Amino acid sequence: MRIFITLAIIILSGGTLLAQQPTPPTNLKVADFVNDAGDRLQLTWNLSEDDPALDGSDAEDASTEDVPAELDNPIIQYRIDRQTSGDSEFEEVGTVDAGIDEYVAKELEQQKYTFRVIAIAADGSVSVPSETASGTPIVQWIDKSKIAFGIFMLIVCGSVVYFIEMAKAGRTLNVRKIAGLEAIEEAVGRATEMGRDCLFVPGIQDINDIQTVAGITVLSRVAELTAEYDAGLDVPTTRSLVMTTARETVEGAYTAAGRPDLYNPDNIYYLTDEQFGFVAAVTGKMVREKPAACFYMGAFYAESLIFAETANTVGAIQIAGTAMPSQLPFFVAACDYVLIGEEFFAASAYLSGEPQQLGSLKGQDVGKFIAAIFLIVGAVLMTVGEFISPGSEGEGSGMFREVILFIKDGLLGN
Amino acid sequence: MNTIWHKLADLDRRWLFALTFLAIGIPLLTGVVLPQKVSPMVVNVFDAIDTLPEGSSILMPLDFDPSAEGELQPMANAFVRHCAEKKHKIYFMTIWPQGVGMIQRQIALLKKEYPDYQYGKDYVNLGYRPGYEGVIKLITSDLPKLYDSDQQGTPVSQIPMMQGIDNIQQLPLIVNVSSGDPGLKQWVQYAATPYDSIEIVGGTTGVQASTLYPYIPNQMIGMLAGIKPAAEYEKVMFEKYPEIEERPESNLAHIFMTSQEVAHFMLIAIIILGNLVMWKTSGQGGRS
Amino acid sequence: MKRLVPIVIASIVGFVLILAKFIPPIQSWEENVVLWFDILAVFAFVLGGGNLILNHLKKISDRQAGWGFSVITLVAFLGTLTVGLLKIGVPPNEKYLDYVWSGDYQAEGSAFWWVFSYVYVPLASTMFATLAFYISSAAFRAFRANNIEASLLLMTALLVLVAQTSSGPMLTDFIPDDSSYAIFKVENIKGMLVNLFNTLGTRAIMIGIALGVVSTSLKVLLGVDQSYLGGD
Amino acid sequence: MKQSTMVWIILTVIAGAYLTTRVVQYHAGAVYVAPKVMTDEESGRSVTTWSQVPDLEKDSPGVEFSFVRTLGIWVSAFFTLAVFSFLVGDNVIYKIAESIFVGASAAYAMVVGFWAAFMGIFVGRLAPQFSRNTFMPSLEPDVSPNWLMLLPLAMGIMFLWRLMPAGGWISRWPLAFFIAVFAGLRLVSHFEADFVVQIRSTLLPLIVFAADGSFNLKASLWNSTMVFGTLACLTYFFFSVEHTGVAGHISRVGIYLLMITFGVGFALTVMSRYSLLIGRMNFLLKEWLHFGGTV
Repeated sequence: MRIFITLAIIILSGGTLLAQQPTPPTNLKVADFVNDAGDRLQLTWNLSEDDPALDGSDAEDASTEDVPAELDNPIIQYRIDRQTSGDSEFEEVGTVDAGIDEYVAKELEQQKYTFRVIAIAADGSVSVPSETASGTPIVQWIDKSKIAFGIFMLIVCGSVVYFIEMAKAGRTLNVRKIAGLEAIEEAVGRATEMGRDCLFVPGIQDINDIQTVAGITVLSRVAELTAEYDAGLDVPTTRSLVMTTARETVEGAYTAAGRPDLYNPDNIYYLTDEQFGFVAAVTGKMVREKPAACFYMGAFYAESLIFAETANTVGAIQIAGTAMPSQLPFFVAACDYVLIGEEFFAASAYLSGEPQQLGSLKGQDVGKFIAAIFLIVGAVLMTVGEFISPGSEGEGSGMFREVILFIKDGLLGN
Repeated sequence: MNTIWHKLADLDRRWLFALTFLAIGIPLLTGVVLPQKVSPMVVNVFDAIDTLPEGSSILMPLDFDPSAEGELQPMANAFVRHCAEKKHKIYFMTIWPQGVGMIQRQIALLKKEYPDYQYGKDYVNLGYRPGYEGVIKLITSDLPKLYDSDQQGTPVSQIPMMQGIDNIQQLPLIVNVSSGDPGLKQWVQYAATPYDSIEIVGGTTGVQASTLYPYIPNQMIGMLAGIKPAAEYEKVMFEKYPEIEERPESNLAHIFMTSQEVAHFMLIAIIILGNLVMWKTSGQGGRS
Repeated sequence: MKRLVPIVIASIVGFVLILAKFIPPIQSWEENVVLWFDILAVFAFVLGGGNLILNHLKKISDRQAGWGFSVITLVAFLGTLTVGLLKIGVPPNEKYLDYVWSGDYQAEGSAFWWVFSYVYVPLASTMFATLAFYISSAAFRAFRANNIEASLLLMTALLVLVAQTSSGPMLTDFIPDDSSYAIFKVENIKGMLVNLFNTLGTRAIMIGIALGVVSTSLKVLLGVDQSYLGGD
Repeated sequence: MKQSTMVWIILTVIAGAYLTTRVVQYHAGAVYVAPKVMTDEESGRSVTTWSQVPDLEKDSPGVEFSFVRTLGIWVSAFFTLAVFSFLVGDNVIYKIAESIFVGASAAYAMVVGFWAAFMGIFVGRLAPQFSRNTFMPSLEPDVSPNWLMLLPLAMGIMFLWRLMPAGGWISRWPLAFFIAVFAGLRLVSHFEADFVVQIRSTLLPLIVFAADGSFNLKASLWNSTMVFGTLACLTYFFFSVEHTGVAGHISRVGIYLLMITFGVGFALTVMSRYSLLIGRMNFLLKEWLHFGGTV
């Protein structure tokens, strides 16, 4: 009888014995995943001894190229099993590749979960499970890692709001002239004299791009001018939503200028969503209708130069404003006036003529001032750091290093 | 006053167009190849893929369309060949609708040059999802939420290499090839910057490059900007994997680079000529 | 109602989404909203497409100059729309052959795919490629060293252009890599221009733009800038 | 006028003759396809799809010449040349191409939006059972409808309300909603990636030593230029200060540095632009005219 039982055990377990059951991962720990919505747990463990990643780190000096992996049956994966409290069964919830010693369990409720990890070898044999570990996800209502960032943002946003309020209260704020803005009126005037249209392109992005919104604000001012001068205005758009928004804006501007009779919604139209379909239609229009003034205000891509060169051949005055750094060189080279980056956003505030909008420019200056202070203080501190500890890339050592790291990773970290 | 300079000042720009046409077309027909000198950035990008252990998982978003093929196709080819040589698993995806066709070209290349590569095991085509950078934000924390099936509609539960992939933080490297927004910039902003575990290298057009340099090296390992670095990448790759050089069209960037060479010198000549015209006819110079 | 409500909506959702950055449990809202925008954009197509059709119909009925081209545009538009929406020639998904509508709308061999590959792609990429020509003409016309700013732009561009060729760097190959003059090698000058000067300029522009975006966004959220709402 | 017509006719005839020889000799533009038959084992239904094969395989069994796709290559070539013709001057051929382009690309964007966003996301989540039974059979069977999708539906209806005779102003509500959403999102993302991180990357020691204590001149100059250059460029963007006096001088340096930046940007872009043309030429020469073997 005993012989049979022994035989049976040998036969039954034979496969696994021959395949050398891999050693299990150890020291499984389950912790709350920090700064999340309370639906995740962080699992960590020590790798199985049969993990090739461990092998590599053991034999660091051996040239890995000639020596084949020493393991006959290396681990290829870890399987993670989960037991929901109350349930008796463990269920597989995920796998990670060998060499990885962590896993984030997701889409959990706020209750207790128990986990175990099993190593799987190349031939498919599995280890015995690791010891189990449990944890409960906790909701974090505030992401603590972002507090410093939040305060920083609050200061900059706060100063924008502060200056807007100050301007509303009637304080006069001095803001320097922005070259190119007077040119807008000049260009509309010239178009009127020549009896030709003004062409306004509010970029090629949808209304969800802030540059398009800023472009629409500039359009509002240009439309007021064309209404005053009774010049033609032509606004092709590449998005339906931009078309409807631009119509609202232009209608408002014509009403504000006291010429609602001149407003014609057909002049603000949708062409196509496709970038170059739009380019083909707009350049075709330029060549045939020869606008006297062209405004490009918004997000632009490759079309910048095609527009600028084509409009040039028909002798149009061109004024561009964009925050696309890659297109600025082309506008700078080929247009008469260009609003560079931040100037473009500033222009919309400047042109509105409303004092509270100018307040926002002061707020932006505070932001730049803070940036400048950071750059100067940072440079000085880090230079000191170099003297304290040469070759430390300015981080210094000891207490000093703590200060530098606080600025870099605390205040300016992500 | 009707000197040759004045005539040149009124030069019909169509002559310049014709010149450009010839400068690009003729070298392309001859197929001449010029030697390349490899820059350190290219080596960094190459090493990012090469030093990963064999069989690593690589996310390869191809966010460009046919209009950028002339510039990006050679480097996309090089990246795919390199990954296949290293037996990396490739996860293709795109946030550009037209990117789907670009992925198909790479799959055709894999089928032709690496017949052993199996769909679902060694590479997968996750296809296009709308939502601009929203897609990137979502898959950094939850991949299956958006990608519950591949391009063919096969549920990810039936694709072996998708097992255990919950988000792209689990993939050791992103290799992005992009020609605009949303593209490499958004991958850096929404994936590589907030998550320390996500490493990224990219291939992009020369245009995009200048706005992306500030992200290197803190937010991005490196990038190939345009045809020249792509040709250098080919050179590094040929040195390590000489068998690739034997295949037809594997030196596409080298071939294209010859046309670039001629075009650049033509442009330099045009600029100098334009300035000479200005000086010689000065008094009426400046922009007209 | 006409102005107040939209401004209140804008303030509330805008600030909630800013806060979402700091409050993990509501971060998922953002993902939904991004999806919703795409859905709204589809609704907006009704207006865009309607506008396109009306515009061209008007040109045709008025017999405006070039009305024949409006006919072509309309035919191309309606034709592409029909084959695309009806999935004409799209084979079903290979795993679900019984589901006639299951195929990918861009599947190879379908009518929509044909329009995409043989009409849209060549037109778009050729349009894009015409830039090469415009660069040449702009270089001749506009790249003139008539003041310090323009000269700087020009000299930098010329240097980088030379360095971007294969033979450019060979011009200074006679300078050994380890000599103290190595910084004058073409590729090193280019490296300095690209990595130092380009980086610092772009950084300043980016910092400025970030502030511009911050203040423009705030103006929208606070209702200071209402131009997108138009008149009453 | 007559002379130029003559020239054009002669050129067209020469080009036509040349193309004919390319077709006869090299099968210019020819595309070959191979079939793939898929059969459903349960219903016995079968469907054949065709995919393009390299020209080298054109004599393999089952491979056929595809008239539709060959026509496609010729149509592509026609459109490519039509767009290039605009460089010579506006003309009828270009106008035809432009009209087709505007119409087809507008429809293209709409079809993509319809299938990907409207059907794929909206209908797929609001009515999963219907979607599963019709166009998305791969959906998991037990998905329940996502009622949150009624919100974008409501906003879509509000948006389209402007087509009604009265109450069009209600369409501003969804517009305000989305403009605000993205204003909020962009505010944070720009502040983080373009403001904070850019400042962080510019925190550098002005004087650099190597680990052994020796002075590193190159790195010191580099860092100093980076820090002071960034400051100078930032000064240019200050709006509170007129560009006079010291601020004027610094902002002048700033604008010079910006011009260098633009010069670099220009040169880097030039490279891409020429590669685009290379891409098109490659199409004309290889895929269409079959020069130097095919792809």
